[in-house]
Amino acid sequence: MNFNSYSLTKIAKEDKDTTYDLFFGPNHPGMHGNFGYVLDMVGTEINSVRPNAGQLHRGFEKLMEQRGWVQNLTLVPRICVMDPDPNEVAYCMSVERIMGVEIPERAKYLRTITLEMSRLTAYLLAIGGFGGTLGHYTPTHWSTADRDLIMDMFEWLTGGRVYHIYNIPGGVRSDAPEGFFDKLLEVMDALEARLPDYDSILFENPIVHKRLKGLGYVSKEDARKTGLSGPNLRASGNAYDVRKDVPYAAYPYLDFEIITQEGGDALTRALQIRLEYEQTINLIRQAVKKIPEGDVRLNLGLLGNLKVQAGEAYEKVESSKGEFGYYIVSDGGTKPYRVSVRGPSLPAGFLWAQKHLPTMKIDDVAAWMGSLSICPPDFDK
Amino acid sequence: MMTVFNIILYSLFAILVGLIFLGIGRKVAARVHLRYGPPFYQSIIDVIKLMSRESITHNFVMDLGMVMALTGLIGTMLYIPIAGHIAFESNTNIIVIMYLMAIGHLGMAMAVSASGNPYANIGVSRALTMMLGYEVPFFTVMLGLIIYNQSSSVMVINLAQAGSIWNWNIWQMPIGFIAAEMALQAMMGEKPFDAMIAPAEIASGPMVELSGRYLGLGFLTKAVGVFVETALIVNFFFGGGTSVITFVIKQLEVFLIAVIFDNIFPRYKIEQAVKFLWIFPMGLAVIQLILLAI
Amino acid sequence: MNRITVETLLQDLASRGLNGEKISEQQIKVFASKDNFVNHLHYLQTIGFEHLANINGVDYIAENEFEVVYQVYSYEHKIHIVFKVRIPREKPVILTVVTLWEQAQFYEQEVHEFYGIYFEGNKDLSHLFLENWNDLPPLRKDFNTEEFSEKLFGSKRHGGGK
Amino acid sequence: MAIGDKSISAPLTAIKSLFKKPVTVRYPDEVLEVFPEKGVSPRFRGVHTNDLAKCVGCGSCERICPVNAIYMELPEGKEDVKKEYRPVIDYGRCCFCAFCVDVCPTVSLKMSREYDFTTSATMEMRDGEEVKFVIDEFMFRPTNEREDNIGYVTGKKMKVLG
Amino acid sequence: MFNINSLEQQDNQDKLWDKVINYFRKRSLWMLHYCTGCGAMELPPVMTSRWDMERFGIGPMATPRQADILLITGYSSVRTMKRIIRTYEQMPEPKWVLAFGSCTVNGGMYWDSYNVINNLGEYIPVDITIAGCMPRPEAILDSMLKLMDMIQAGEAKAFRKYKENYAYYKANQDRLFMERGPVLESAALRYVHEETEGGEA
Repeated sequence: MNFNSYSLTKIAKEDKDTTYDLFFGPNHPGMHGNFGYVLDMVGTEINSVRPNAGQLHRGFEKLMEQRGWVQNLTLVPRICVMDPDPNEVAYCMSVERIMGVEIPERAKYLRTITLEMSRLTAYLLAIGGFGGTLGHYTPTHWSTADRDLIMDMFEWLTGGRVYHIYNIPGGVRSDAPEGFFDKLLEVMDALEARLPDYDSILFENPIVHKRLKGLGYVSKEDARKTGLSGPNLRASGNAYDVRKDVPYAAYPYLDFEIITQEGGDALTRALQIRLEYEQTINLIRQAVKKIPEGDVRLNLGLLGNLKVQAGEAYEKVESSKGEFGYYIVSDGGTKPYRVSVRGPSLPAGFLWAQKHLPTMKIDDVAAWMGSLSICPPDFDK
Repeated sequence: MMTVFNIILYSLFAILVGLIFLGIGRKVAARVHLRYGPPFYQSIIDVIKLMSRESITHNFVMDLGMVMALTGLIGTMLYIPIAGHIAFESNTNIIVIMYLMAIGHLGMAMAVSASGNPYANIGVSRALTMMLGYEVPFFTVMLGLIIYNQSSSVMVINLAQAGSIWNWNIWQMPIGFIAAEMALQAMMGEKPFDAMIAPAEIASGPMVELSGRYLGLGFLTKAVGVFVETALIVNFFFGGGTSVITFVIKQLEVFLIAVIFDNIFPRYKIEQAVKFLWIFPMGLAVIQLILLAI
Repeated sequence: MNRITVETLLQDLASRGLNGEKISEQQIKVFASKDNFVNHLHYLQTIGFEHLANINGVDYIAENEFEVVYQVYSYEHKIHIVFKVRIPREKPVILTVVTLWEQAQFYEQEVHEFYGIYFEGNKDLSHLFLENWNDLPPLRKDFNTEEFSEKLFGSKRHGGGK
Repeated sequence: MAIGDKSISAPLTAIKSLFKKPVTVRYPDEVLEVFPEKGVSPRFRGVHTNDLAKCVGCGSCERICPVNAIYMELPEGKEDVKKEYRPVIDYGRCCFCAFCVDVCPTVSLKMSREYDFTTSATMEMRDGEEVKFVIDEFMFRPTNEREDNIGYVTGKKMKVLG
Repeated sequence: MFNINSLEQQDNQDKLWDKVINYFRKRSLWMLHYCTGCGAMELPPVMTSRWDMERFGIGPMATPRQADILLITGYSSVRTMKRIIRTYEQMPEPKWVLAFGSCTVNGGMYWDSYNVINNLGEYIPVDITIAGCMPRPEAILDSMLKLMDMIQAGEAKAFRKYKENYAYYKANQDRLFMERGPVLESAALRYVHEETEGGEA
C-alpha cells in the first residue's frame, strides 16, 4: 500500500500552511557526519529536500596551494576520515605520474596492504552504520570493536591510529616492523571468524530485509550516468572497479574478481559491502604472501624541498566509497599549482538525495544515507 | 491515612524496582555488545542528576502533562497485586487497568506536543499509533483470561494459578502468552517496536524538548511502566508470587527476555510495526480465544 | 562498438578539430574552445564516455585566464580524458553541461562558488558551502587566505609565541 | 543458503555473546596488550622529546613543519647565534605527522609514546576584557622535560625524508 | 534579570548538598551526539565495546536539551560555529564543553584557512582542552575522568563565565555572523555577471 496515494496528503501538499521545514542534521543522531538536509515535510512525508552542506568546508584545495609537495600529505588524509589511505595513495600517484617515476615493488605491496586495511575499517564502520541507523546497536558495538583490531595494526605499522601519513611520493615512509605480517594474518583470521556473527545478526535479520528492501533504488543506467562509483555502482550491476580497470599499486599481481550484484536497492548495497569485506580479507592475505623483499622508497633527494616538474595528471583510487581522484597541476615549483579532489559522495549526497528523498518518509532518511555510504567531508572539502 | 501511606510506599517501591530493572537491563545489553556496561544503579544516578538540573519549560501544559503521565502509571500500579498485596481492592480491576494505562501515554502526548517541536510531534503520533497497535492484541488476550477465569479481577486470576507450577496460565494458554509477550515488547517500547523513540530517525522523538526534571519524570514514567507491564505478565501467566522477592525475580526474568530481544532486532517502521502487531499477536490471541471458547 | 585506444581516440578527436596530448596509456588531455565544447562533450558521451567524474576550475592568473576542466571517463574503453576549456578572466562565462550530466549541477555550483565562473543556462548558482561571504571567490589566486584568516579569526603565523 | 538470505532464527544466535568475555579494555585499570610492549605501539607518534645537548639548532624541523607549529627560540641566557636556538612546538598546531622527527639531522628530536596532553585552564578573564588563551600552555618549550624517551622509530633507515 | 553578585554568593555557599549533587552529576555525564569535525572519528571506539565509556555513566544523547557535555571534536568552520553556539545556548545548566584536538586551540592544521576559526575559547567557554590530532581514545577517557574530578571539586564552571562575560563572547560571535562587508580589499575585483550581458556571450 502506498501512503503517497492518500488523497488527503495530496491536498495537503498543495496547501502551503500544512508543510513545514524539518532540519535533518547537522545535529541529529541519524546524520552521518556534520551535514544536513532541510526537508520540506507534509506530516511525516518528505515533499522536497535541500542539502545543507558546508559545515565541514575547510578550503583544502586552497590550503594545498600554500604548502609544499610533501607537507600536503598531512592534509590529504583528512579529506575522508573513515577511509584516509586512498587519499594519500591517490595524491602520491598523481605526483609520481607527473614526475614519471615508478616506485619499488615492496612499496607497492605495502601500499596495497594499507589501502585494503583502510577499506576494511571503512566497511566495518559502514556495517556499524547500518546497525545504528536501523536502531540495532549490537552490530555497531561489535564492528567498532573489531575495527579497532585493524587500527592497532595501523598504529603498529605507521604510528598513527586514524591518520597514518604513511605513503609519500616515491614509496612508503618505513618498512613494516618485525612480526607485523604474522600478527596481521592473525587479525584477518579473527575478522573472518566474526563474519558469521554479522551475517546472522544483520544481513540475515528479517527486519533488516524488511527495512532495506526496495529502499533507494538506482537502476543500472542511472548509476553509470550520474557518476556513482564504488560499491554503489557495483550493487547496480555494473562491473567497474578502478583496481581492475586502471590498475595501480600491486593490484595487477593479485587475483580477484569484481563482485557485482543486480538489484540496486539499499539491501543489495549492504550485501555488497558484506561480500567485498570478504574479498578484502582475501586480498590482504594474498598481498602478505606475495610481498617481495627490497627497498620501500625511491631516493628522490631531499623531500622537504621536493620540486616537481611542470605537468598535470589525474589519478584515481578505488576507496570504500568509490572513486577518489586527484587532479594535480604543477608549475615546476615547490608547491602544487592546483590540486582538485574528486570525492565519491557528491552524486549520492546531492543529486540522489533530490531524486530519492521526496519519495520517502522521515523513517528512511538515515538508512538511505548509510546505504549510499555518503561521507560528507569529501564533498565539503 | 493508611491508604495514603500505602500509596506512597507502593509508588516508591515501584520506582525503585523499575529503575534498578532499567540498570540491569543496560548491563545485560552491554554484555550482548561484548562490553561491561554501567553499574546496575546507574539509572538512579541519572534520575537524581536530571532532577537537579535546570529545566526548560515551554508552558503550563508541559508541566501538567509530565506529572499526569507519571501519576497515570502510578495509578495503574495501585490496582495490580504484588504477591498478594494490593493498594486498592477492586472486583473488576482489569477494566480499570486497561483504562488507566492509556493515561500515561496521553499525558506524555500532551506535554511534548506543547513543546511544539516537529520531531516531538512525530514521535507522539507514533507512540499513540503504536498504542493502537499493541492494545488490541493485549486486551484480546486479557479477554481470554477473563473468560477462562470467569472474573475480571487480577487477584482472582492470580489465585487461580496458586499451588503447582503447572497451574500457571503459561501452560494453560501458551498461544495467548506468546501474543502477550509480543504486545509487551511494544508496550515497553523495546525494539523492534521502538519507532516512537528512534534516535536515528526523529532524534529520540517525544523526549526531544525535555530537559532536567521533565526528562527525569519521563525516566520515572518509564521505570514505573516497566514495573507495571512486567507485573501484569507475571500476574497473568506466571502465577504471581508467594513473596515479594519471588515476584520481583519473575518480573526481572520477563524484563530480561524483552531486553535480549531488544538487542537482537532493529526497529520496524511504525506502519510495519502496527501491521505486524495486528497480524501476528492479534492472530494468535484470536486463536487462543477460539480455543478457549471451544 | 570496438574498444578504442588512446592513439585512435586522439586521431578521432584531431579530425574533429580538438588538440590532444597523451598523459599515460589510459589518460589523455584535450584542449577545447569555449564556443563549441559542449558539442564535443556530447560527442564523447555518445561514443561511450559517460562518466563525468568531476568539474574543476584552475586559475591561470599569469595568462589572465580561467580553465574549466571536465574529467570524463569511459567504462567501455577504460580511457580518462582531462577535457580543458579556457575562458578569459575578466568575463568568466561558460555554457553549462547540466543537459548532458545531471550531477554537473552541483559541480558547477561549486566551481561558481570557488572561482566566480558563471555557467550560462544553470538555473541555480547559489552558494553551497560558504555563508555570509562577501569577498573574492576563495580559490582564485588573488585571494589571500592567510591574510583573510588573520583579519577575521586573528590567526598568527607563529601561534601565541612570537 | 546464500549469503544474506532471510532467516528468523539467525538473530537469536547473538544470545551466545552473552556468555563470551567482553572485549573491553577497562582503561584506567587496564592498558592495551596488543603490541610487543604494553600500552601504545612502539611507533606511536606522541608528544615530542628533544635532546638539548644533541640539538644543533639547524631549523630543519621549522622548515618542514606543514602547519607552522615549530619555531626556533633562543633559550634564556644564551648567546644569540644560530646553533643556540632550540625548537618550540605548539600543540595548538601540531598534527603529529613526525616529519620533523624524520628530517632531524642529529636525531635529537623524537616523539615519545606519551599521548596525554590535557589542560583544564582554557581561558582566564581579566576584568572581563583581557583573555589569556590556552595557547601558551600548549607549547613545548626547550625548558620542558619529558621522561618517556622511547622515541619514534622510523624503521630500517633512521632518516626517512632526507 | 541575571545578577552576577548572586552567582558569587552561590559560589561561596559550599554546602554539603552541593557535594552530594556533584557526585551524581559527575557519575552521569551525557554528551551531545554532534560531530563537528574529524575528531569525532575516535569517539565511536570510546563509546562502543573497546573502551566502553558507559562504565563511567557517560553516554551519547540525541538532543542538546538532554545533554551535559558538548564535545567540539576538532576544527569548526564558520557555519559549524553558528550551530555550536546555538546548541550550546540551548543546553540547560550545568553544562560543560570539551574541546578536542589541536584545531580548537590555535587553528591546528587549518590555521590559515579562510573558513575555520582559530581559537574556540574566543567564542564559547571551554572547560577542558585535549591536544592531539586526533586524541587517542585513552586521552579522551583521561580527559573525561579529569572533568569528573573537576566537577566533584566544583571547579568546572566555565558556563558561568559565559554569562559573566557575555558581551565579550557576543562581540566575537557577531564578528563572524553579522552581515559584514568584504574582509579583504581585493574583494573589489569581483566580477558581477549580468543576465543581459550573458545572453550576448
